[in-house]
Amino acid sequence: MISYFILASLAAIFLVSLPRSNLIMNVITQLHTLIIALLAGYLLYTDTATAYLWDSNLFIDSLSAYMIFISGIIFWLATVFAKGYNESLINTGELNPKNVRFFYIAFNGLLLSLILAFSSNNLALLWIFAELTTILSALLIVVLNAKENIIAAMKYIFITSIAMVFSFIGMILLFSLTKYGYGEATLRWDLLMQYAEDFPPELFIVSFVLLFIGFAAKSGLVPFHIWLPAAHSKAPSNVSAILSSSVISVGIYAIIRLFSLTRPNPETHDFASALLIAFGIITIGIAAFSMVTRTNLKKLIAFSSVEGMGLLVLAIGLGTETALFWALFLLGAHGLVKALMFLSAGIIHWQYHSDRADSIHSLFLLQPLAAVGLIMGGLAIIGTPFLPFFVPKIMILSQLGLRSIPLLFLVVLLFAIVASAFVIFLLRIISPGDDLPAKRKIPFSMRLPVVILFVIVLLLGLFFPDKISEIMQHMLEQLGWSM
Amino acid sequence: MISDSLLEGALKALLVLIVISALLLLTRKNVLSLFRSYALQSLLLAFIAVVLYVQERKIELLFTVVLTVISKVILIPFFLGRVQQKISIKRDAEFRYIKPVAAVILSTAIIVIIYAVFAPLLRILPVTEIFILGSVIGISMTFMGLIVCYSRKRVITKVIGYLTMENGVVLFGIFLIELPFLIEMFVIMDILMVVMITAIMSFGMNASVEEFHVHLKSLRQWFKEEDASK
Amino acid sequence: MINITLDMLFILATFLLLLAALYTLLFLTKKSKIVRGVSLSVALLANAILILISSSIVYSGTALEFNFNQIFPMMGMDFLIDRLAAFFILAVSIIAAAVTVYSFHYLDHYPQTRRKNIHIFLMNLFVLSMVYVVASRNMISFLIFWELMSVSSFFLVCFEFEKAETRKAGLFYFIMTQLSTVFLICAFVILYNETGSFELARASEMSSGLLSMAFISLFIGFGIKAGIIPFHKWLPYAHPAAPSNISALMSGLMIKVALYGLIRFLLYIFPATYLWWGILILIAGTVSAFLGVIYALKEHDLKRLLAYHSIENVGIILMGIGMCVIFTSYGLTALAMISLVAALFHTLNHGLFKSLLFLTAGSVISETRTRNIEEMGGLVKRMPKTAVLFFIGAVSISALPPFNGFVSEFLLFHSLFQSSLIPDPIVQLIMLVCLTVLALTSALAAACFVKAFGTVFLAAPRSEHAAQAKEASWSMVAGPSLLAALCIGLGVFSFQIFSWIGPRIGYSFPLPDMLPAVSVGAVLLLMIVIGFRLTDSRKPRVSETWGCGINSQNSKMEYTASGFSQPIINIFSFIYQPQKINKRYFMDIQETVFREGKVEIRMVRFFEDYVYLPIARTVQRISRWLYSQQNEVTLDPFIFYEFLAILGLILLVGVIV
Amino acid sequence: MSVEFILYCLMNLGLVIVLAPLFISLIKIVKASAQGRKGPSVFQTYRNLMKLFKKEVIYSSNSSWIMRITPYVNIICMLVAALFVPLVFIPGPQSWFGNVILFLYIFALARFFMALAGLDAGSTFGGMGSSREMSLSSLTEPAMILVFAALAFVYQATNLFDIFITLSESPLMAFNPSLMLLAISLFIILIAETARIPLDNPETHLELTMVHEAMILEQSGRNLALMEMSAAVKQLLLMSVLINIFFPWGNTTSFTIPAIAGSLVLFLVKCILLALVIGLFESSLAKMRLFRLPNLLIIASVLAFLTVILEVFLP
Repeated sequence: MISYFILASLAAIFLVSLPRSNLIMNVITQLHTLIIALLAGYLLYTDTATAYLWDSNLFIDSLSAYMIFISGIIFWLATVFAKGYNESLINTGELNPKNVRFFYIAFNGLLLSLILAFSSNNLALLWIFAELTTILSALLIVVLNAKENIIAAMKYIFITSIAMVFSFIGMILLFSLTKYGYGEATLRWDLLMQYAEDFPPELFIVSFVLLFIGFAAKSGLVPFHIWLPAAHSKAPSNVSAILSSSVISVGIYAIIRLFSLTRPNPETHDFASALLIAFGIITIGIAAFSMVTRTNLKKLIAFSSVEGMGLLVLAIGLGTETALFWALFLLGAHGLVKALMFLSAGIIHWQYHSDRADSIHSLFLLQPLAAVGLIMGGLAIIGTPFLPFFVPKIMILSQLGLRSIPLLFLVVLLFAIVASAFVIFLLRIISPGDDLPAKRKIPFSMRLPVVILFVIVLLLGLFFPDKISEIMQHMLEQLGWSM
Repeated sequence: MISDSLLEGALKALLVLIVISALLLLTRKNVLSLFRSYALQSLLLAFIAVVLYVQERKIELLFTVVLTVISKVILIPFFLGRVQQKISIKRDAEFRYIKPVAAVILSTAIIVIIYAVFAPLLRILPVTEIFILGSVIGISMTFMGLIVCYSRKRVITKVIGYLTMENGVVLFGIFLIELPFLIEMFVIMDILMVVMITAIMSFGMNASVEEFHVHLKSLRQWFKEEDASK
Repeated sequence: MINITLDMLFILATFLLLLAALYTLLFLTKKSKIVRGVSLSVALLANAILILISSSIVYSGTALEFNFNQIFPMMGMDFLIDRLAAFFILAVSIIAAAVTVYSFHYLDHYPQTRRKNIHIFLMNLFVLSMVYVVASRNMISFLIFWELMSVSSFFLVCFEFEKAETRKAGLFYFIMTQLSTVFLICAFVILYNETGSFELARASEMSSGLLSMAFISLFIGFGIKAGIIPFHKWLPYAHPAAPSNISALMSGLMIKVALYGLIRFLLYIFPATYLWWGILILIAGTVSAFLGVIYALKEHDLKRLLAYHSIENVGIILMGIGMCVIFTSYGLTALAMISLVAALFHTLNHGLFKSLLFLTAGSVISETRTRNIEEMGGLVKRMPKTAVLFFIGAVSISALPPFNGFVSEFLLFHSLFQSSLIPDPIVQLIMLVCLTVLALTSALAAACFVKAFGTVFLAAPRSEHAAQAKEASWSMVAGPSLLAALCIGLGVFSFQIFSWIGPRIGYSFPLPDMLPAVSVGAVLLLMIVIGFRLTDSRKPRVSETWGCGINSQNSKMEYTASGFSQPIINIFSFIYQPQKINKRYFMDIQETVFREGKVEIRMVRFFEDYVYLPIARTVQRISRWLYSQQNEVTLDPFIFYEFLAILGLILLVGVIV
Repeated sequence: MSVEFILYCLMNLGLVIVLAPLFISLIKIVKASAQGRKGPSVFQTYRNLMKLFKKEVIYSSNSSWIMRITPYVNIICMLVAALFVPLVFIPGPQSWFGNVILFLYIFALARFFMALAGLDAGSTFGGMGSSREMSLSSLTEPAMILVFAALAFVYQATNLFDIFITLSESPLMAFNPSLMLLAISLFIILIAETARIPLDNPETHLELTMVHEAMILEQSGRNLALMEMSAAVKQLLLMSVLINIFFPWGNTTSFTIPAIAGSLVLFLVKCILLALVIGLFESSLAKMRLFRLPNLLIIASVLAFLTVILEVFLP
């Protein structure tokens, strides 16, 4: 099964790297992403048991399929969006036409490395592919020729790579643990899950913390988050969408897997859970306060991604079945909502040639679709009922309440600050300005993804089919939260 | 056969040399000499691996030696040298947050701290004292590389810092356990990519980030956002 | 059998309301007024059905149960409408019906079609969410509809978002709403922790500390939404900014839904209530009532004045709730019931007359195009029907007999008079102080409405627009008329109504019978009028009266609203704290050449200046600081932080392990 | 509803209408003789009223229906309120009338209309009067409520009929010393509510002092007569509340002609004495500045509050 994924991706990369027109490259990428999404969706729908490939170094279980599925969808939508958006970037001179091919190669390559990361059965491979996603994302950021993009990419590469080095130390420790415990050294997830019970807790804690540092940086947790707003705000909007929804999920994915390793071992589990909760709350706090005075739309959304990651880590750290269930759901929902917001931001950029609040105004008059998309995304993020964040938030908060009421209060207060920050910003950009610029027509290819995401987000909030809950339960089972 | 104590002595000597090379990286101002120090450090790493091979006879260690020599002693310094020629930076004399002398003192402190934290933990594993020392020095080197990353201005120096961190990890790895060849291979490739890309980007940036900043200052509009906040 | 049909009917009614909402979305860009007309008619029908159902439940007391778990499986949508809920639904649907009628023509003077349609959509959604908040049986669905209510009302407040003032109001409202949700969630989670379920049912024993914590959170949470001082500050901003039909709904209903929540939790969920809670609520209520009216007196913005009166009346309702808790803790259940009924009845009454006032104020404002009462005047001749309706509202809110406002305040006075039955002298004295303040409040309210009615409607018009004002269209008279009729009916026939409903609840209420006094008055009036007609048949002459020596009076000579409230402001200057601000600007730095100067006298806005703004500024300062920390162009600081963080983590691990 | 009760109503109404103007003139006479003047005749107020009833009504062209209905509302309010205070005969416990709170709020209703009428014509004086009236009354009202709350505390009743019945059964209850404080409060309230010195000056039409007079400045003819009449009725009602609570002897509960005649005489005597006190009190004081008045009213409230404290802590 996995081989299909890899073959499709490799074929796409190959085809894109041959000299072709922009349109054909776009179509190939669309096909590629759609195939990936459909395959993963099929896997999810049929609940296929874990599949192994390549000496069991790669595998796909429900969690992997879920992550690939979400990434596939968002990559597809971002590709559709890219068709019109890239043209506009070329027109304004932000994108060099020579770089378009480079863009599509990196784009497809990023999806491939994400698939490999999500489906590696080996911590070391995950580490490597996670690093690869960093590099490819950095390339996608520098595809725009502004010097600022280079700085942003540098921040991204340095901060995450440095943290990943420490992760590697943790990995070596874990590796040696298995060797001395079981004779045969391994980093395979499935074997680690079996062995984890008997690891000496002290060393396990150390290796967990070191591993966590790397993946925390990858998912943009405070204090390793600083690359995230920089990179996400400088990248083209469709790239920001995939960065914010898929690429940072790699970190969370790894954290979920690592955390589920600690579960059989109470001492480690308690420590890990406290660590994650602490990081989650600090992240939410810093992100919330940082959002209040933001004047750059994409930075604002990026910070809300940081906040979302904080919430996810917090939920994972709580470690109860309910919390994890909703964290998994939230992981997907967060991706979709973020994609919606970044793509709307892309439309706004196309209209105003800027992401900054002081140049955006009269949004409702000029780009109602983008306004509605942003408002919808904002509403979803602040946890409005009938949108996908509401129930997960309440459930996670109720689990937090079981742990500590003051922390609960703190977190809810921080959420209120986040919500206010959104409203402050949105009210600013819909207000009338001095002069009304000409309304620019948005191409259909840019409108379609926003509409699709809008509908998905709305439906996901309104209806919660049993199938989804079944899939989530399945994932939990595979992670060791046996029912 | 070479006696164990001799090997142990050699290991100790190499470890001390490696620490010295890391300290050199913290203090040297000439960019070319930084590269040379890095190549030297990598070579020392290879020697350590050879010594360990002599001691333990594990074929994976030889792989490590070969990979290290090819990538870190030859390829990367050569590549960095090319980049340095193009951007024509000779010296990196500015330090931030910490002066070289203080950095040396801090590094010593870090070695002590890491020893205090890790040594008792590592003793859980069935390893000898020299291995523990090696691992501790490995982790400390990672931190020293990190210090290089934030205390030096030029991006090219930061890359050296990152590479030092990487060397630290390899040191830690070869003392504690050997990774499968494949993984090692991948990691090296990965690091090559990182180095290449950052180097190319720093090339794109022409100079240090700061000078860049000065250029950009003239384009006020880029920094409106900053002004608004003040 | 009858039960099944009732809940089907209820679902049908709410479904109709939803349909009415969605219908406008379907024809979003249609210019025709018919779209909104259809939607509003359907909503009116739905409200009528709701009135019937809820009044039958209030009368019979048989609860209604249903759920939507098939449609929304993970949300726990269970609903239960008992007598208390039905009472609130009754209030909601009556007022919503009147507002719906009013809205047929109210929006005509706004140009934006799409926005108007969205407005109607949101309005119906708003009413729907209020109905379901009250009907919720479970904290999750309570929260869902609570949030829906907040969000829809937030958008409604932002209707005229082009105005900076509206945006400010919207922001203020939104932040306070979020804060209210913060506290609610905390309280809900505390209860969930203790009981293990989100069900809104009587909780089993809880430790008193946690219980008090839950109470405090709930009190603050609901208090923010209800506009209790010191959490009131959003109210005088949001109500004026919103279109008047929305102000009517918000002031008449939404803040009542918050009070419903408080009552529901205090009396139906908490396993016990404590005396100090009652005292806290009573004092909070008294302070709100007093300061609300005090702030209202200085207002010249008609809708803001009404908004402050909402704070006052919420205070009065809270006093009733507080008395109820106090009496309950002494075991005086009959008195507790009277206080509770006083609170509930005042809730309904305030909803009626406040909506009436907001709606008529809306008519006036859309004619005169200003909210400043100093620019109105003389409207009693130009908008006679609106004037009469406003007058009825003014008399009711001033708690004058025989209108409904008096009846509920009477019940409250009565229960405060019973302080002699309480054994604790301190509590007695607190109650007496509250009694005095309540009397002061109602007298000041009367003064304030003399000012409001007098300045808006009486004497000669003070501006061009006021002089050319025309009577509002039929729907804008018909809607408020319904409310006005209820204001009179519930006042005059209060004794009869209560003696009819009392036995069904099992309590009797010591109301004075207003009917004999009214009929005696009517008979006497008839006698006097007939007597005059018989003795003197001359028609009264209309002419210029004495104008202090000036031939013809003009409107500049009239007594202004600020002049009217001046003595009271003077008497209570220790609360208003008028400040003189003297600003001078110079041409040069040495301050020798004077450019311009500004002197103003302003009242200290205590809560804004000393509570809200400092908090907001602190948040902003932290945010700015974080911003500047994170906005560096260079990499070094971030790698430095990373270094510190990692070293710190390793040290932490070393210490712990 | 018994015949007795109907007769009570008619009698109370009749007495109030007949006696009210009398005490207006009486106080004037007392004041005049205190100043060494002769003063008007006892029937002067009756004559004034008769003359006004014959005069034509003139409305300002600015004025509206408020101006037209206010005199009627006022007099009706006062007459309905008159049913709440048994002057000489108490027909037994009543549920229809007599509630203290309703009694006070009927006055408030009348005042509300009067203040609006002051604003109606748009003249500066009217507005000034309304403004002052509403400001002062907002302080009088809590004082009154407090006084009656204190009474409710003492007599455990909120109905004037019940209080009077309790008193007529055991008149010695009125000797409660703390009630003296209440009597003082009620007296101050009486002064305030009837627009007398030091709060107001009913004699003059001066800008500085006018409160009540300013409001009715625009009224004319029989409307003015109705307003004057209502003021007189209000004064009498408040006086009789004061008298019947603090000097309750003589009130009868039996409906026989001798008993009623006896109590009527006693009532007249008590009223005349009170009028004397009011007149002397007025003559001995100067008009206070407007913004010193709150202090006086606060004193009234404090005294009532003291009563309650005495009752609460020394039962």
